[in-house]
Amino acid sequence: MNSALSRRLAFAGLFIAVTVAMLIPSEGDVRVAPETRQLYEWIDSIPPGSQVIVSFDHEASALPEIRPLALALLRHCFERDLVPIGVSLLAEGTGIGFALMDQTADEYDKTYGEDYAFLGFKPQFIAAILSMGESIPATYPEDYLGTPIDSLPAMVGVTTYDDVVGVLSIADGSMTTHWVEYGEARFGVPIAGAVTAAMITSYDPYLASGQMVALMGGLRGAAEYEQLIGIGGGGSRGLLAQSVSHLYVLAMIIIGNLLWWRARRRKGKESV
Amino acid sequence: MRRKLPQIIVAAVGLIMFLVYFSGHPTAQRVNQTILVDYWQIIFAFTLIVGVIGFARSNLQQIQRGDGRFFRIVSLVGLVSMPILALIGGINAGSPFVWMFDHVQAPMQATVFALLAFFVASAALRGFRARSVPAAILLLAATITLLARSDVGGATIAWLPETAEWIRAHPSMAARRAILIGIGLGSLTTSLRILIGIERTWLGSER
Amino acid sequence: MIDWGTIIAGLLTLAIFTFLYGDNPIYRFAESLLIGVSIGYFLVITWQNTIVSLLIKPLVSDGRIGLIIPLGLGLLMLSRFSSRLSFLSRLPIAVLIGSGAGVAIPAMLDARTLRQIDATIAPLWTDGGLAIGTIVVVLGVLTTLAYFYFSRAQTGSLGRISQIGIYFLMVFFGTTFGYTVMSRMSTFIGRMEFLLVDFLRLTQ
Amino acid sequence: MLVPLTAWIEPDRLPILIAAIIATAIVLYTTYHRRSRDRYRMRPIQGLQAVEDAIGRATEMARPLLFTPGWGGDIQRPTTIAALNILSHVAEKTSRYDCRLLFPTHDPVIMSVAQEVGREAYIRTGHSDRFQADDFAYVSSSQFGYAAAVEGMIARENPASVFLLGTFEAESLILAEVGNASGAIQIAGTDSTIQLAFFIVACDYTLIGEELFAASAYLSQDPAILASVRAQDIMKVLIVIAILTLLIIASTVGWPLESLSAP
Repeated sequence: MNSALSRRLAFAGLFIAVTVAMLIPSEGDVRVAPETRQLYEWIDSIPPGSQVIVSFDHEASALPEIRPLALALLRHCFERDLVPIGVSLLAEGTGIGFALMDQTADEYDKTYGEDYAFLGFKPQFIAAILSMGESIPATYPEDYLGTPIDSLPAMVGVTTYDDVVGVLSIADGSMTTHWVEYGEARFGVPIAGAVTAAMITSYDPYLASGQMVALMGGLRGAAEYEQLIGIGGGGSRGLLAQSVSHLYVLAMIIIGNLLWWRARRRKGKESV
Repeated sequence: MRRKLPQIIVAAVGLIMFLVYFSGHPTAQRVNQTILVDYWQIIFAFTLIVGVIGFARSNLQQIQRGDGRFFRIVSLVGLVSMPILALIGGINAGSPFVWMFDHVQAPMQATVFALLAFFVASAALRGFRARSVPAAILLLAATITLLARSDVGGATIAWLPETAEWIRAHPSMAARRAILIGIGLGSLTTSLRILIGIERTWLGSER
Repeated sequence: MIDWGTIIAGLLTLAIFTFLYGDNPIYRFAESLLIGVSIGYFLVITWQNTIVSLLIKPLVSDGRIGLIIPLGLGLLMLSRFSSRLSFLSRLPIAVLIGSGAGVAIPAMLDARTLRQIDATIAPLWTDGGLAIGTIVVVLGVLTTLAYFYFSRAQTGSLGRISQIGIYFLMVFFGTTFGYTVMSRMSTFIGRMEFLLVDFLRLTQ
Repeated sequence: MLVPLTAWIEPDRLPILIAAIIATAIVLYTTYHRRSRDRYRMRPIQGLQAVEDAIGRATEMARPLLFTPGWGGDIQRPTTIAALNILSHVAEKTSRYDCRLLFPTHDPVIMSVAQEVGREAYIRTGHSDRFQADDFAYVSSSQFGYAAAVEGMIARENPASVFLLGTFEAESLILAEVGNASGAIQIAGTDSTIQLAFFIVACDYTLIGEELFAASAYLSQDPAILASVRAQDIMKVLIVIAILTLLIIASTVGWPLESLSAP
C-alpha cells in the first residue's frame, strides 16, 4: 500500500470513529486521579475573600481542552467566594480569559471590579512575571477595560504576590514553567497548574519537588473536576469519543507493527 | 565600537539583573522594575513593529513580482483589517475586532491544531515500530498510559490506572528531572557566556 | 436570523481540514487569511497593552520623562531598515539579551538544579524496608544524566549506564506520547463538536 | 554610607549566589585555561553527519533548505542561541553552494538576529551577493499562524532538507509530518521534551535535549562553546557526587537541613 493512500485511510478512519462515538449518548462516573483531587483540595482550603491570580496562558487553538478546565476551576473559585484576578501571558488568552470569567461570574451573580478583576495581557512573559513580583500596580496601571486598578475594590491590598494566595496557571504550553522558575523560585508564590494533557508530564518533577502545589490536566482532568464540584460541563461530554480515539491510535500502532513485521519476514525469506 | 558597545550593554544590564535577584532592597526592586517593564517590554513592542513592517514589505514585493498575488493580498487585507477594526470599534467584548478574533482567527487556529490528531494517527501507523528494546519500551509505556485513561462504559482493568500513575511519578519523572537539570545547566552556561562576552553569535556581522 | 459568525467559522474550519487531502487553493486562502489576521491581532494587543499603557500614557499624562530612554532604544530598532545604520539596532537587542541572561542564571540554578537535586534526596531505606520509588527515581536521574555526558565516548561501563538512561528516557517519551495523544484527540473532538452541534446542528 | 549588608542581600538566596559563583568559576576555567582546553576532545554526537548530508542533498537537488527555530522560544532562550549557532554553520555551507536558505520565525527579534547571523556567514565565505534577507522572515506570532505558514512553505517551496532546531511546542508534529510527507530529510533537535517523542518518530535524526547545545559546539568546533560543554559536564559530575553523598547521609543519619535552597 503506498504511503499517501495509507495516510488518507488512517485519516478517514479517525474521522469516522470519532463522529460515530460523538453521536452516541454516554454518561457515567469517572475515577478521579489523585492529582486532580489535590488541586480541588488546595482551592477548597483557601479562605473565602482571598485573591488568587488566574493566568490564562494559552491561545485560542487549545480552547477545546482549556475551556472545560478553566470553567470548572472558575466555578469552584466563585462558589468558594474567592476573588480571581485574571491576567494573561499570551495575547490570545486575553479575550478568552475575560469572556470565561465574565460567563462564570454571571452564573454566580458576581460583580466585575468587586468580586473579580481582569488585568489583561503583557508581552514577554518572563518580564511580566518578574515585574508583577515587584509591583502589580506598576505592571498593570489599568485593567483590561482601561479602568485604573486602584479604583477596583477587588484589587484593594494587592501590590505583590505576597498579597495573593497563589497563581493558577491555565496553560496549553510551557508558560507554567515560567511561573515556577521565575514566580515561585524568586518570590515564593504558590503555583498551581491546569494544563493540556500533553503538557502534564513535563511538570511532574515540579509537582514532585513541591515547586508546584497542584497540577491537573486534559479533558479527562476537567471531567474529574466537574465530578468533584458536582457541576457537569464540557469535560464529561465527549469522554466516549475520547476513549474511542485512544483505542484507535493503539489500533494504528498495532496494525503498523504487524505490517512491518510481515514485510520484514518476507524480506528475510527473500534474502535467504 | 559597533560590537564593543552592545557587548558592554549586555554585560552591564545582565550583571545588574543578576545582582538584584539577591536583594530585596527597595532600590534594587525599582531598578528591576524599570528594566523589566520600561526597557524590556517597550523595546519588544518596537521589534514587533519592525517584524510587521518586514512582513508587509516582503509581501508587497512578492505581489509586484506576481507570485501568489491573490494569497498575499488576502494576508495583507487580514493584517490591515484588524488595526482598522480596533480603531473603529475598540477592542472590548462585542466589538468587530473581537468578532473577527472569535469567528475567523480562533476557529482556524483551533482547526490547524486539530490537524494534529490526524498526524498523530498517521505517525502511529507509520512510525512507532518495536524495532529495538528502547522503542519497545516507549511503545509499552505509551500503551499503558493510553489504556489507563480510556474507559468505555466504565470498563477498565483495575490495576491499570495505578500502574500508569506509578510509572509517571517514578521512572518517567526521573528521566524528565535529569533532562531538566541538563537543560538548566546548558541554559546557565550559555547565559554566563553571553554575560562574559564569549558568546557573540547574536551580534552578527562586523559591518 | 442567520448566524453569520457560525457559518463563516464553520466554512473556515472546513477549509483548514481540506489540507488533510493535500495542499490546495482553499486551504491556502484560509492559511493566508489566518497569518494576516493573527499578526494584526497581536499588533493591536501589544500596541494597546505596551505602547499605549506603558509608554504613551505615563509619558504624556504622568510626565515620566525617564521613559524617553526606552523610547529612544525602541526607535533604534527601526534602523534595521537602513543597511548603513542597522548596527544601531544591536543596542536595544543587547538590552533584551543581557537582561534575559541575567535573570536566567539564578532561575536556572534555583528552579532547575538545586531544587531538583533537593527533591531527589530521600532515604533509600526506611523502617518498612527499601524505598522502591525513591530508588527508581535516583537510578533514573543518575543514569539519564550519564547519557548527557559528552566528554567521554559512551563505551565500557559509562556506555552501559547510559544505556539504562536511554530506557528511562523512553519510558518518559512513551508516557508523554500517551498524554499528548489525549490532548490532540480532545482538540479534534472539540472541533467536531463545533461542526456537528453548532454548524451542522446534527446533535445536541 | 553605612548600610547593614542584610538590607541588600536576602540571606535565604545565598546558596544560589554561591552556586552561581562556582558555576562561573568552572566556565572561566574551561574557557581560559589554555592547556586543558587544547587537550579537550568532545565525543562525536551520533548522526551529526546527517547535518552535512542534509545540506549536501539540498544542493544536489537544487532545492531550498528550510530552517526554523520553533514557536516556543525567544532570543533570551539559550536554545535559540544554540540554534542560531547551528544556523551560522548551515548558512556558511548554503552560501558556498548557492543553495537557498529559508528561515521562517514567529519572533521579530529572532528574525533580526538571524538576519545578522546569516549575513555574517555569507560575508565570511565571500558570497554576500547571494544573501536574501527576506528569506529570513517573520511570519506570525500566533502559534498556529506560524505553523500554518511554515507548513504552507514546506508544501510549496518543497525544501530538500528541513531543520527543526529550537524550542517547539504543539506545532512540532504538524511541521514534522508535513515535512515527512513532502519527502524532505528532517533533522530535529529541541529541549522541549514532550515534542521529542514525535520528532523521534517523524524525523530522520533527532537531537535530544542537551544534545542540541552539544551539537552547536561540535559543529562550530568553536573552542569557547566546546569549553562550555565541558563546563556542563564538570557540573554534572559535581551534581552526581552531591546526590550520592547526600543520599548516603539521608539514608543513614538523616538529612539535618530542611531544604538545600530558598523556599
